[in-house]
Amino acid sequence: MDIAHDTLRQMYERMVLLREFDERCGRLMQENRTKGAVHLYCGEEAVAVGVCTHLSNDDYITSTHRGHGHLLAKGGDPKFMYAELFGRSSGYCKGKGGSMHIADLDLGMLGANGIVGAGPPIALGAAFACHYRQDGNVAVCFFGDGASNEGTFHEAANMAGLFRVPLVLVCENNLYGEWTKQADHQPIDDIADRAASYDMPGVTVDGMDAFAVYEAAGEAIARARRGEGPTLLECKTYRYYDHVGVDFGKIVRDPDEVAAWKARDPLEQFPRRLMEMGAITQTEVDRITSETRARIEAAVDFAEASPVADPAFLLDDVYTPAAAEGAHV
Amino acid sequence: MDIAHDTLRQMYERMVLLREFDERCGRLMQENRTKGAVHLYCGEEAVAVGVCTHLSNDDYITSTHRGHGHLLAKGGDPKFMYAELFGRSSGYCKGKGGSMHIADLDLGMLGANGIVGAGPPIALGAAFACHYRQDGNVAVCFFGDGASNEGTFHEAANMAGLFRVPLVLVCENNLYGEWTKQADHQPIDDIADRAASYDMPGVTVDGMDAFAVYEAAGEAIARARRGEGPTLLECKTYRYYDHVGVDFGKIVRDPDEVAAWKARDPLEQFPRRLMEMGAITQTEVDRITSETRARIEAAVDFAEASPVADPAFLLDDVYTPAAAEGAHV
Amino acid sequence: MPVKTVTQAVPEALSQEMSRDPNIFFAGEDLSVGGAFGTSQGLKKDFGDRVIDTPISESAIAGLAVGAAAAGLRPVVEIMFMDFVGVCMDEIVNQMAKMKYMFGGKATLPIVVTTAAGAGFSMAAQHSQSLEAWFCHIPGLKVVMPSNAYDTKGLLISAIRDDNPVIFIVIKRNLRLREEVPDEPYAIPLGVAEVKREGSDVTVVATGHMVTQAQRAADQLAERGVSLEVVDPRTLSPLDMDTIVASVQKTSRAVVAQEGVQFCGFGAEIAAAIQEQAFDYLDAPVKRVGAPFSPVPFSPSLEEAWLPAADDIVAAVDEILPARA
Amino acid sequence: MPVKTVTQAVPEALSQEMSRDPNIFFAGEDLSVGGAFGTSQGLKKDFGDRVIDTPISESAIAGLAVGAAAAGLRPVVEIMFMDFVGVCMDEIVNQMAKMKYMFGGKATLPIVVTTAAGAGFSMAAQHSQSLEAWFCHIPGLKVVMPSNAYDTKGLLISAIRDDNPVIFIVIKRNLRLREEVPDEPYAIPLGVAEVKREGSDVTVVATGHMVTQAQRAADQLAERGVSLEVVDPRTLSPLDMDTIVASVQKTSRAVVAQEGVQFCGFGAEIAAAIQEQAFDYLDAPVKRVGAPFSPVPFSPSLEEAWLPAADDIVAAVDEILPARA
Ligand SMILES: Cc1ncc(C[n+]2csc(CCOP(=O)(O)OP(=O)(O)O)c2C)c(N)n1
Ligand SMILES: Cc1ncc(C[n+]2csc(CCOP(=O)(O)OP(=O)(O)O)c2C)c(N)n1
Ligand SMILES: [Mg+2]
Ligand SMILES: [Mg+2]
Repeated sequence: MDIAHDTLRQMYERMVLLREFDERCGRLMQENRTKGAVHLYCGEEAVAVGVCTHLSNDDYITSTHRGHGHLLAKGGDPKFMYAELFGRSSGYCKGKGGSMHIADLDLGMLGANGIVGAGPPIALGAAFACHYRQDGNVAVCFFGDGASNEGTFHEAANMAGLFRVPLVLVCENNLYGEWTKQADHQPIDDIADRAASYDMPGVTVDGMDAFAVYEAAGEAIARARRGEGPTLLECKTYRYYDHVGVDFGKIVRDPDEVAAWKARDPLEQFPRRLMEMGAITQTEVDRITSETRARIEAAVDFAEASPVADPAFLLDDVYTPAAAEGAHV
Repeated sequence: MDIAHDTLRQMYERMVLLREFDERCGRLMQENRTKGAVHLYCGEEAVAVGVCTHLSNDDYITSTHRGHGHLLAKGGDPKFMYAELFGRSSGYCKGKGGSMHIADLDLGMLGANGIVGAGPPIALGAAFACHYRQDGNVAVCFFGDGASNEGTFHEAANMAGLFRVPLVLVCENNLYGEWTKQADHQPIDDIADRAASYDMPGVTVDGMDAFAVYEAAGEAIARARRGEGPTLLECKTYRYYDHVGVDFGKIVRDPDEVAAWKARDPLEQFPRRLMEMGAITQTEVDRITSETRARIEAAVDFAEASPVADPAFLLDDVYTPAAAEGAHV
Repeated sequence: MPVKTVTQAVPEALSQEMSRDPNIFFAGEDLSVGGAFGTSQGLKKDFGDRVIDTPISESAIAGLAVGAAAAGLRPVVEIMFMDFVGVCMDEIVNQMAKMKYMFGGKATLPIVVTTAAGAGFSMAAQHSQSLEAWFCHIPGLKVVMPSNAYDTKGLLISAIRDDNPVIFIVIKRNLRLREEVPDEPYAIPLGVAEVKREGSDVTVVATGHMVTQAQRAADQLAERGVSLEVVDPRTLSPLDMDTIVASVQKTSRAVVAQEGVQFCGFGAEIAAAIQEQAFDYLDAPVKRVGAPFSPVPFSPSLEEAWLPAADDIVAAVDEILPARA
Repeated sequence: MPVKTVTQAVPEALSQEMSRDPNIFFAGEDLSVGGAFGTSQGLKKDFGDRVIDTPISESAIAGLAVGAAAAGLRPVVEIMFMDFVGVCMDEIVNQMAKMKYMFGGKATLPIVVTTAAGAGFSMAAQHSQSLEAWFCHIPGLKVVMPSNAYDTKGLLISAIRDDNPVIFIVIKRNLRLREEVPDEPYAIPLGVAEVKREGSDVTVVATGHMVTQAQRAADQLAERGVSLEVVDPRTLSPLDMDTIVASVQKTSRAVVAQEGVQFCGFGAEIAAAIQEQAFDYLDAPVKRVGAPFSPVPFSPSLEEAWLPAADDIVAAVDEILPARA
């Protein structure tokens, strides 16, 4: 696949943004400056970015508890994200959602989700809306290897295959659901094999390789846009930190396993290949890193300077108020 | 496969019992003598009998809303079944369950079930118990093509494949879920294809052919008893009456389709083959039919002569009373 | 005015709203053939692809509604029997009900979930429940339970026009109730109770089919000179306590009647709220009528004993009537 | 006596019961590493294959319990956060709770479902709920919610020994409460409330963490000469109304405090039942303290405002105290 160098550079920039954002999150947690459960995406950046580069704001994604990377890849602004994590009224969700529900519908991002497996049916619905309107838009559902054992995945995949809606089911197989290994939670190696049950293509790619993800996602999304139905795309990847937080329970994985995956760090292999291709220079890489870090710091500052969510608004946003009397009649 | 003639004759007897039982149910409903929702098994007898002939009372089955055939195949007594359908205290469930919850735990029959897809997790649990005790017993889960789209099937199949418990998932694919055709509820033809998702063998057989079912079920059950894990066995079959009742909503299927399936009626082809093999004579066939009909009439009489469930016992059986004080301590 | 049943009122409301707004679609099991209760009767013919038969996958059905609504459509989805909500509570309660709040208000989810509740047909423990209390406990949902055909049409139209998720509960025993129902569309506002019968001695707050039972009890008691006021909340959440409290202030006595299991049922909320808000007016405890603490039995003899009915309301009223000379 | 936390009491009870009865097994997500809340800490080492890590498949977990129990085992299964029950309500409510009744009594289902409820950790709308009212509404289930470490151990042992399905709810904010807890096994009977503090002016019926808050309120009010009696039902279903009514007969005033959303919450049942059973003793309406009608917000500032606390109990008590000279 021939990818424009501009696109590649933008992808790299995004990946750096995802990494720096969550690294900073980790430190904020360790400094006890943010509260609640935060699940870091570090290590998995090639997936969200490889996929979302194909999407516009009119396309939809659903995310998981590990959602920062998905929102950023879809164009999320770190300012409003940190503000959310700090529980500020300037946050994406006015401080009501936090990390596990971070969302921006204007970007087509239908929310991080605290319920494992909740995404597929919701993404099915968004894809159904695209199909209903025949507007050429698509929905992408990110979900984990663990989530692939929830009944919701199966129900949504079956319905998507049946209705041939423009849905791409992206399984982020990071080999663990919490602290349980894939081999201890399902008796198969490639989750993409489950596609056959729903008459859709199943594709497995190296999720550490942004090229591979970009290419496979591009095909699946184009297929969906053409009205040819859903695809199950499995990306084998790895999370660098603990399931929740940085080193939540000090439950450690095999250090050799961790090292082997880190050796293929997308944030290293991707720019290396871009440099080999002449798509980017070391100077640009350095600039991107330093500019991103500055942006992150500014975003954290913005967040901390924002007013804390005011209990006066606690009961707002539960319901949409009725339209003016008779508006519908 | 070489099957003892005795076994074959018993299978045929059982199949006649299933058929006559539900034909009589249909008439009782039409005469408005029984109440509630009753789902007739007529047409599908080769499945329940082909499978359950391999089971003893120490093996477990779970059933569906269409459960009479399963209970009879597992050894259920028509007397207590009709009594249940008539809401009598002498019924299997003292009139508390009715057709949709008919059960006899003494026979290892864990109940008909009003919730589509409820069976697989329960059967998983029973299979788990056999596995836990290593007692060589197995669990069989009967479920429909429609049920194969419920998330519970997927979750239970995954866990069964993972834990390698002695479970046989028997899909009674009668081509319809209520009035919706298989092609309109799932994008695949052979539900057995879903087995690959859970690392278990998937086998499709002609569910109108008791030999084929007996043989395939025998292999799956033997495999389970040997500790080699679960199997998904799909039996293509057909129900002769409406989804519920006899001609509930007068929603008719293509008459050619109905005729084509009835031409392969298990109650005709099976005895024909037995006669060809010399395993049974026409006289025996006639005797079986007339004896079964007499048994059915006697059972209906027993039921109608039994006392109606007494409201004095309405609140019994909600809880198991505490064991004698200190019994566990 | 034409007389229609509840079963007719539902597809009529749906049809008129679907004609008005192309963003409305209706999805559920076997809808093409009218659905299990006739709630989609005739709609497939008129609305084609906007009436969708789904696989038996309630989680995906409810989730489909959430995603489609978030993406701008106005889904109506059917969960055939209310008892089946157990398989899709997460989508309704954790997703549909909470998305707007969790997203700081940015989502608008105009969804109607229709479902049929109640016993009375020997359908046994898994096809007879009234689980409205579960949904009322969840902020973000509205819960509507009409008691007759006129209200069914008007409330369903309002539910569809509402920009929030609404659980719309039809009661199986009400399906054949018939009443004058205008042909043209009309909206009955959500959150407004109605006094179905005026009276002076005891207020009976009744929901769903218990409104019919309360009317029967009122007829019986009228013969003995006792006057019941029957209040039907119609919308259970948000609940119009003002109308209820005003009635109790007048009568000083109240009975709350629901079909579901009494313990932790919706009636507990009403009873608790009445005594909180009208304590000084009450001359007797607020009595509850509801089902006993068992699953719904199959046998007609047992089910009849299980079902709360007019007699139970009469008995409750008798318990709190002042002793007569 | 050794001092232990709630987090320690749970695996201790499990371990002692598992040693006693080989038919008990414990299944759930990530139990090998102690579970998300430490409720299985140390058990894998001692009980090997009897402690089972499951896939993330709550329907199958709960269904596994049903089938295994029907086949003669005594399952204990964990649904990590109470909020997740939405994905397995059918197995708990339609299967586990009803199988015995539907089968005319023939099934015995000795199952414990453990789960962690409650807010207070900025876990937001889907990891903070208290949904006990849902389960209490369902005949066939028992529901236990201990408020301290001593009760946790004794009640969990009883729950495991009970021959019925028991929903055993630990409250996240209670996990670190520490108390003297005997090393040897002991059983606290299900269905028996306890007066946690004797008093004479107002009865506070409090569940779960609200018992701690009620004690704080009692301390505060004691300084003003107001004496609270704190009653902890401990088992929510079956509910020991006798102890509650006896207390109210003494004090003539009652406040019911729960952490969950107030509307249609468990407190509504207690309030409704108190006024039904002790109407003539009441000098003031039964007041309820519970969470406001919104999902649980994430931001610590909002969550603190959302959470019912000692102050709310004090305010409720003040509302119903007789005016003082
Ligand atoms: C229904 C449900 N069950 C369990 C959990 C607890 N939980 C949160 S994340 C997680 C693991 C998810 O694993 P996976 O889907 O592989 O995603 P990953 O964390 O690896 O990105 C679990 C069990 C939950 N949030 N929701
Ligand atoms: C959870 C749930 N959804 C829907 C229903 C209503 N229902 C009862 S039987 C049935 C069709 C089941 O089809 P299938 O599994 O193929 O079994 P069959 O009736 O063909 O034997 C449906 C939709 C139900 N009982 N439970
Ligand atoms: Mg994972
Ligand atoms: Mg079928």
